[in-house]
Amino acid sequence: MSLSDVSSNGNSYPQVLKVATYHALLSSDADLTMPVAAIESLVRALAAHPTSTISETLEYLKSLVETLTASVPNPISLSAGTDLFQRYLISSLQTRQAGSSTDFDMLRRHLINNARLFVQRAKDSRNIIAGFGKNFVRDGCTVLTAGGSRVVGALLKESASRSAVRFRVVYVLGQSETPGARPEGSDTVDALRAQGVPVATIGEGAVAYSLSQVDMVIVGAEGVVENGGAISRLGTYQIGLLAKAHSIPFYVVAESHKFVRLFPLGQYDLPIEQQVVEFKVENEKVVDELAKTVDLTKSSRGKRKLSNGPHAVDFTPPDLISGIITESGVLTPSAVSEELIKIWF
Amino acid sequence: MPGKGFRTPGLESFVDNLDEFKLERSTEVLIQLLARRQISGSKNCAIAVAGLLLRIVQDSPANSVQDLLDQVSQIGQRLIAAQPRELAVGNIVRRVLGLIREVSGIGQDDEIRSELSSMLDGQDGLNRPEMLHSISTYSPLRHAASEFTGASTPESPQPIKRPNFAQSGYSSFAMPSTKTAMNLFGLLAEPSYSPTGTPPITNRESPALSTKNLNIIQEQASIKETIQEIGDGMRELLDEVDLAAEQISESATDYINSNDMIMAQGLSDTTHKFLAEAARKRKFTVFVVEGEPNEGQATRNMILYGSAKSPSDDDGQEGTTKRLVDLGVNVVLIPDSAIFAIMSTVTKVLLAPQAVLANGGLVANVGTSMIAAAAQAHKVPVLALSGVYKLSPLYPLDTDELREIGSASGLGGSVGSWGKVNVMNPMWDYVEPEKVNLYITNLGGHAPSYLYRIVADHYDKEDINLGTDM
Amino acid sequence: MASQPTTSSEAPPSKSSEQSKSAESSAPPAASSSTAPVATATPEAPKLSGAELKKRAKAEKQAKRAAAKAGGQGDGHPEASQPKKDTPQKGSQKKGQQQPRQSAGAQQKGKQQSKGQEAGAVSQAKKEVDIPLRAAPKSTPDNRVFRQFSIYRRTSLENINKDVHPAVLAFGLQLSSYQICGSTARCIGMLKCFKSVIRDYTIPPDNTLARHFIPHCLSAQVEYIKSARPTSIGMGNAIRHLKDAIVKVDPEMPEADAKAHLLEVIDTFINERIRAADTVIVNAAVAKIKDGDIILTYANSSIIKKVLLAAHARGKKFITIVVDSKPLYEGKYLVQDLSNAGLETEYVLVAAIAHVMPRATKVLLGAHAMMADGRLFSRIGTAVVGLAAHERHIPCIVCCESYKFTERVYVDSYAGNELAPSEELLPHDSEREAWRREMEVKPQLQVLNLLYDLTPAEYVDMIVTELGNLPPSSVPAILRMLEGKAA
Amino acid sequence: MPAHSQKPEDEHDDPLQAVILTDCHENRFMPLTMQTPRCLLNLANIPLIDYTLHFLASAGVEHVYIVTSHFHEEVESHLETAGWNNDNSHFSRIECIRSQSESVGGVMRDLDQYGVLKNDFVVVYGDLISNLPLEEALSAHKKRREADKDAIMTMVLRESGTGSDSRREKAPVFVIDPKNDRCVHYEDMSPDKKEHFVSLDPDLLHDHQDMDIRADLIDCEVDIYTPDVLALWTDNFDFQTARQNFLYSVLKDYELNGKKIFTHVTTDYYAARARNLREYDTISKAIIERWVYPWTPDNNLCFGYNYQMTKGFRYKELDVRLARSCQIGPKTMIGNDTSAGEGTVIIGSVVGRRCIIGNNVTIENAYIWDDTVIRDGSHIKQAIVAKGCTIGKKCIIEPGALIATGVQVADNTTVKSSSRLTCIKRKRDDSGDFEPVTTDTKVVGVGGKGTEYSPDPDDEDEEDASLPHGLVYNLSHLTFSTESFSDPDDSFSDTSDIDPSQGRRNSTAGSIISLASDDDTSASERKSEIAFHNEAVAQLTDSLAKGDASDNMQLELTSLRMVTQASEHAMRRAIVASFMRHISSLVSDGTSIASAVTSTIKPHQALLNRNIFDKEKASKVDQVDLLLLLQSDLSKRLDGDAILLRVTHELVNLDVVEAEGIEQWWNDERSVASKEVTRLREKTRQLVDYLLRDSSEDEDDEDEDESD
Repeated sequence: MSLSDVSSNGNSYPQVLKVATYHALLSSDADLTMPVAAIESLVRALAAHPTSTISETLEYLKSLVETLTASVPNPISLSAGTDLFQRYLISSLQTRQAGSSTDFDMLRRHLINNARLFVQRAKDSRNIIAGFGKNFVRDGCTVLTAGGSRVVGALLKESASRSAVRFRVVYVLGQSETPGARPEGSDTVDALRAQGVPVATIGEGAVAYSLSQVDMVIVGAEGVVENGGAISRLGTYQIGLLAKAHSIPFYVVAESHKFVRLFPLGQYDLPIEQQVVEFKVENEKVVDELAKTVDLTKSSRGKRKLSNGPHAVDFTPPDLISGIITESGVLTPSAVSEELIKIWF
Repeated sequence: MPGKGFRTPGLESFVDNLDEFKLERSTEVLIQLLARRQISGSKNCAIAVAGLLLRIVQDSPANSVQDLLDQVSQIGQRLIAAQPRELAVGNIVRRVLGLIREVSGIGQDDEIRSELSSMLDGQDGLNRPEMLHSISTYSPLRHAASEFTGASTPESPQPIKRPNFAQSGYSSFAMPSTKTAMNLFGLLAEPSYSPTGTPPITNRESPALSTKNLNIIQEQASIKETIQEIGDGMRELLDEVDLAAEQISESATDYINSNDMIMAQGLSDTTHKFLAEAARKRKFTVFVVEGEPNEGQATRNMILYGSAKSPSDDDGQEGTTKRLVDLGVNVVLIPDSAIFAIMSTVTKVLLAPQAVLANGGLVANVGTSMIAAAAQAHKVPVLALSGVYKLSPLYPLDTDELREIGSASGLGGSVGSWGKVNVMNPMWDYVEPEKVNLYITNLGGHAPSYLYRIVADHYDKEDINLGTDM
Repeated sequence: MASQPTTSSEAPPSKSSEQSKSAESSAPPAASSSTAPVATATPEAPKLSGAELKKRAKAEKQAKRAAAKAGGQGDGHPEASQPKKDTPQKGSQKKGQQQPRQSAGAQQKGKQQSKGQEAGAVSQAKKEVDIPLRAAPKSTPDNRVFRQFSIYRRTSLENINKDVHPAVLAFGLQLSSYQICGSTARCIGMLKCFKSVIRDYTIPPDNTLARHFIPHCLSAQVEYIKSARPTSIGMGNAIRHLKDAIVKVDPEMPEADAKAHLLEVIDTFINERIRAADTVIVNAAVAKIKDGDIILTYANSSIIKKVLLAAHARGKKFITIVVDSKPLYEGKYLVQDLSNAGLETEYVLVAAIAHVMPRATKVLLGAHAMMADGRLFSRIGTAVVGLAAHERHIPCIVCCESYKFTERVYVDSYAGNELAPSEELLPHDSEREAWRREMEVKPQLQVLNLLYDLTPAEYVDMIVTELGNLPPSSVPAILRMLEGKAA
Repeated sequence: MPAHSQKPEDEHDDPLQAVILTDCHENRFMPLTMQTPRCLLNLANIPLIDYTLHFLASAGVEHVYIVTSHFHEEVESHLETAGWNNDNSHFSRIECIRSQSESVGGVMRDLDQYGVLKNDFVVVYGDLISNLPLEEALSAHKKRREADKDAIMTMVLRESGTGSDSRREKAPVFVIDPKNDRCVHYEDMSPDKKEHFVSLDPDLLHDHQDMDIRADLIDCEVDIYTPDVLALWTDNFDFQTARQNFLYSVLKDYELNGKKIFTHVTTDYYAARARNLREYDTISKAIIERWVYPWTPDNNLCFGYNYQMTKGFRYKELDVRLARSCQIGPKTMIGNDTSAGEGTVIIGSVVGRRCIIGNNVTIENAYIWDDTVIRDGSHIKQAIVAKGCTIGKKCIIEPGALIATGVQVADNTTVKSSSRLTCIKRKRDDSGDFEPVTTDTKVVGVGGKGTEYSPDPDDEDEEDASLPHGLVYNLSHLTFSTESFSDPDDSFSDTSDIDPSQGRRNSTAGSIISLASDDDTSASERKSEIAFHNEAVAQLTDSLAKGDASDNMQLELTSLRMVTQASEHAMRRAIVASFMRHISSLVSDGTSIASAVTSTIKPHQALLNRNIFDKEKASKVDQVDLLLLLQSDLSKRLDGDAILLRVTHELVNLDVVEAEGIEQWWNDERSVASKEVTRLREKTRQLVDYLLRDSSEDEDDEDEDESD
């Protein structure tokens, strides 16, 4: 499709701008999470957009969000951000004497002025998590983790910084998709080793084998969904299953702004369509979906195709999760839904 | 004989002396009693602590609720330190703090928060803007304005001892309540009080300040009756602790049917009342697991005399409670080893936790986890009877640290007779949430997964990290 | 109140002994005849009734055993059981008074009657294998537990069959006092006694060993041993083995040779099925112990002790955690012996299993018997240990000589279990006294002291036998093999 | 104890009082106790006296009087700092009484003078560590007191398990009337005493139907006194010690004073006194292993401590800095602000506060007190390093060494085992204050500070030679087989071929020494052998006395044997020992040797036969062995030679031993191994010759295949 019909109100310039902004932001700042990037780009767009009335703004935002989600292969965690933003607008408008324009301007100004602050907060919340999440790592224990989650990385580094605690890490490294590139998480491994933490790196195949010497599993998540389950890098689900089988605690670490209003019933009930399981017969070549998804023009509304690339995710059901570590403490999966419910109702 | 004899210090002596000793002395004494385990058992601890705190509140010189809070939380932390594994102590302290906030409506007083957060920023690298945001669950007046009242300058009084998680077996448990709902928004909230110190928006600030000042004024005015009110609240709390067992037992008949085969882990006061109540309408059998080495004697006495003490050391006034056998219950005493053998005939298992944790797990006398496991293996429902005061807002990070390890001489023989053998006598067990089917509290029955909610309703977020380190 | 058990007990015996396992025709009359006087005797003198009850109980037991035995060898049974039926009757009269002084905690005259009653009540109760509806109001389901087994423990040498050999007498006492404990020790001990019995036995003129020995001599010993403590499965197998041999003895064979042959048979059984088996098992099991292992074991199994000591002797570095429990606290002996041998040991009670199991790397268990479906029948508490190990995926190894295998299959721990006197659970004499008094007046108060429990096959990962290491599932296969050998 | 029965006030009407004796004259801990009284030494990083005070506090004591002498000020200032005597403490009164007297007796008389102790009170020592509840004892005492004015005193005793630790140096024997717990006789039996018997006043025997004679009681000298006791002390001004003098004689002349003394025996609680270094060691271990719960480090009873326990009895305070590669072994305790470097290993040790431990240091079963510095690569094993010491690089502190406050050991120095270093000594003048010593570089190395401690001459005499000093020493000279109580001369028959100290060590296992030696299995086997032997001999002797059937004896024996897996040799030794003992006792009662022998052997030939398995074999090892055992056993006994003759003769008659057996024995060089055994067998010669002349044998196998 062409850019022009992306937005409802014809004015396409900001769209491109802000979609670009989004990617720019992501690439510019390594530890910026998708939801926050989304929020920030929304804010910027808002700033650029001289809307006056509330309804108009909301309308406009909606369209922005759509474009944005349309623009990325895997919009799950992104949508967490955008949803949050929209809900915040609405709810805070409601709490005020609704409609009074001064209030609205106030709010708008607040948002615009503090764009950086939000980002800052997001990063802070990661530190907070690291700050007390580290208490899960006890002296002499062995932690198994997987994927390139920055929160988990931060958490482990934080723990490593405490002399009182000596622990070991088993790091599950998937094979890197693009040959040559190091699998995600390698830098965390290096960082930990640099801090003197003994780290073992194993392939995804060796998880079950190594579990018997592991005391706990800590993984990150792209999104935490309504039933308390987690959507995370492909392979997390199986680790969860194995941990359960060995009755080893399985913790998911996620900032609360990654809570998504989503209720997947299973692996294939995610808003994205992944070609993880691909049946082939000889000399039938699979099109490299990944290449396509990256450029916008190819992408269609609704479900996006996504092959077993770095973005492939799976869904870990709540019954496998012992606790979700957020910046405001440990939540049982059951508590998550309440959280989300509160935002939306 | 003890009548005119000397009496070993304990709950009774403490309560008796509470009124005549100086407050400081009572505190010291209580701390020692807790440390020496001369007051033990969640109920006794709860009563003792509540008693002391009540006294503190009553004759506190505090001329502001804030002072009161500080005073209570300081003493509270020392009490917790004295017996960190007895979670009931901490629970009561937190309940009281929460109560004070509720009554005084100081729930959204920013000083505490800013001070608290500042301490958190400062020392733990934790800063949680959203915390400043949170409204006490107790706060009756949840006016939206509160959400904007920002702390201009945190004038922090004496720093509260920093929650040093490194050693603590616990971590705070999130309070999924309106406040955490807000903290999802924390990201986007008004920046006025953010550590990054973006200049606050002026015309937002003024009303906030005014409201705040207002608060303080009316505080000082009303401090006396506030304290009065708090006192009443605490008496209610005491009653709750006292009556928990009865209240729980009221629902007994909903859970126990005729010809049930119950397995009970020991015969705690609560369990006993529960079964006794059920026995009035139903005819059933209870297998009482003895609970050697630590609980055996008490259990046997409970069966035989209806009181944990044998009449000999209870000078003559046994039978205060009616024994189960007299109520027509079939009581079968079994040793711990027989659990698995018996379980195949058991229809329900009753546990009596020392403490219940926010994740739905529980801490109880040693052997409980074995029973729970056996029950699970036989698909027998496991019910845990627990007063709400046993319900702690803490999340078990390291289950080993929840466990009290007692003296090996409980296993008989003296040091020498064991030679080089390492003899261990753990006294408590931790039972994972998934092994418990139902919690029966004085509020009714709850699934383990729902306990977080009850925690949220009973504790104020500020108090959760209170001295968990010691 | 006190006479309650007796009154409710007229009917049961006859019907019970009908469906008492291998009962055959001759038993019931014997039993009921012996009970007849009791029924009348009971009301006026509770003291008597106690004694009477015991007597009847005993008589029945003997009748039943006679029956059971009859299965074993053809005729000659009636006259065998005849004398036995009345010896106890006069005897147990005395026994009423006798009992108290024998019982573990020294007790005074005051208790006699009640004492007798308790034993009586139980032994009478145990006859009702099913719960007759009639009894339902009085007896709630759990009584089933008690009705099944004999709690009868001979603690004295009063009024026993005159044929019982002195060696066997002494042995019996050691059994009932747990001085000889553990299925292997018991089995060897028994066989040794039998040897002296055989030695001192002379075939009466115009009779053959094959026909005379079992009914007139051996059975008396077996009865007595059983009366001291129910025989273990291993002992049962051993006895059967011996009986087979005896029956096979050629009538023509001169007495000396025959006896020599039997002694030989016994020796080979001890040496091959037990001693040699043990050494094989020990080697196999030791091979499974690696340096740095933390071995967890329960109670005190002779074979496990051998394994651990051997492993230590061969220089393996490992820690042993001994888990123990009421009523016998056997683990204390094990842990002491191990620690004396220089092993690093830890000791906890079974309640604390959740604390120690996570550290363990292997679980070693001894066996009382292996059921045909691969379940492990062993000291009470073993099941919990097995469960805990299973929960944490810690390999659970059972060491068991094949002579303890049995075709029998139980589904729960009640079947075939042994109920020990409840006093053994109570620490002090004073407390025992209090409970005993209480339990008389309150039948709904009970103390259950089972000695064994049944561990599900899935909790066991490996069984080490002299025939190799096998999964529980192939126990029946072994049984077949053994049958094959025997035949 | 229930409250309702009692108004709080009466606690103030008659408060429970207690006296703590902090004995001043103390050499066993020298030089550690030069400047600090023993009661202030740290045990598991807490001053001893605090345990005692907590013990009293938990018992509900309200007034405490601490009797001090030289170290009055130190004790007082400690009470100050530890907050015992501020007005919030549990004791409504706590007071230090200075007493010049050197003996308990003196102190008691002073107390009587002082006259503060109006009602019953508890007397303990300042080094008591115990968690036993006094309540029962107190109320029992009270009861008796009301019933009988003369029930003046109750001693609280603890039952030791077999081979308990706190029992090494003293073996008090209490004779107790089980009916009313009254103690009717006391005798102090120290193991080094040669005569091991209690002499009872015959009158006791008809005054009391049954009496327990107990040597298994650990006496921590926790007593409940009535004021009369003080009076009694004053009356008998010559009494010095509380037990040997006071208790012993008060009981002895009961007729005169009519005072009754009672005992209260507790089973499963802990009570011990740190009287010497080895007890210090065992108690520390006991505390770490939580025997004294709730007196455990992580209960932080004393103010200002914050220990946490992790798996394997590892205790750390909040602020302990450990390098990543540093290993903390089990049963270890480390105080605040202590840091340990890379590659350092600390096992089974107690390390105080503010210590600095370098890299690659090994500390094993040692006690490092506060503020000590240990430089890289040093090894410390089973030693005590007191406050503020410095151990240089690559030093080796050998087991048993004692390094007193302030000593500095230079690099690469080896401190010899059981040497005691100090850097101060008492001034020659009697001012009692101290002066620095001249450093002996041979001991502490060049650049070190301190020298070997030499006990002051005026202390020498008070040193009890038999008492051990160091942490490590050979216990053998202190040990006595349980049997030797009943019958001294038999203790030889064990020692003859087994060194009991070997066995003993295991029973003292847990003490430092055992760690050193226990790993060799030989020791443990011997241990079990001894165990078997003593057990068996005991069993057999009394069944002999009772005249049991030999069948039962055999069964007893075999069952016993199944437990201990004793060798056949051991069986025989047991039999021989018991038989011979029986015989000689008969003989000493005046029976003729001949009849004594026959009466003993004949009924039990079966038993003997069952333990001889070589009837068929050509070489009669077992028989020879039996005879040799006889020989060696009898060589210790009165006219053993005559008995030997009789016995051999009897044995041959009964065909227990065959002629070949005798022959082989006779020709066995072991039978002439030593002079007296040779002498012993002379009498038997003619018998042998006679036998060898006509070796007519008749077959008989008696129950032979009883063998296993």
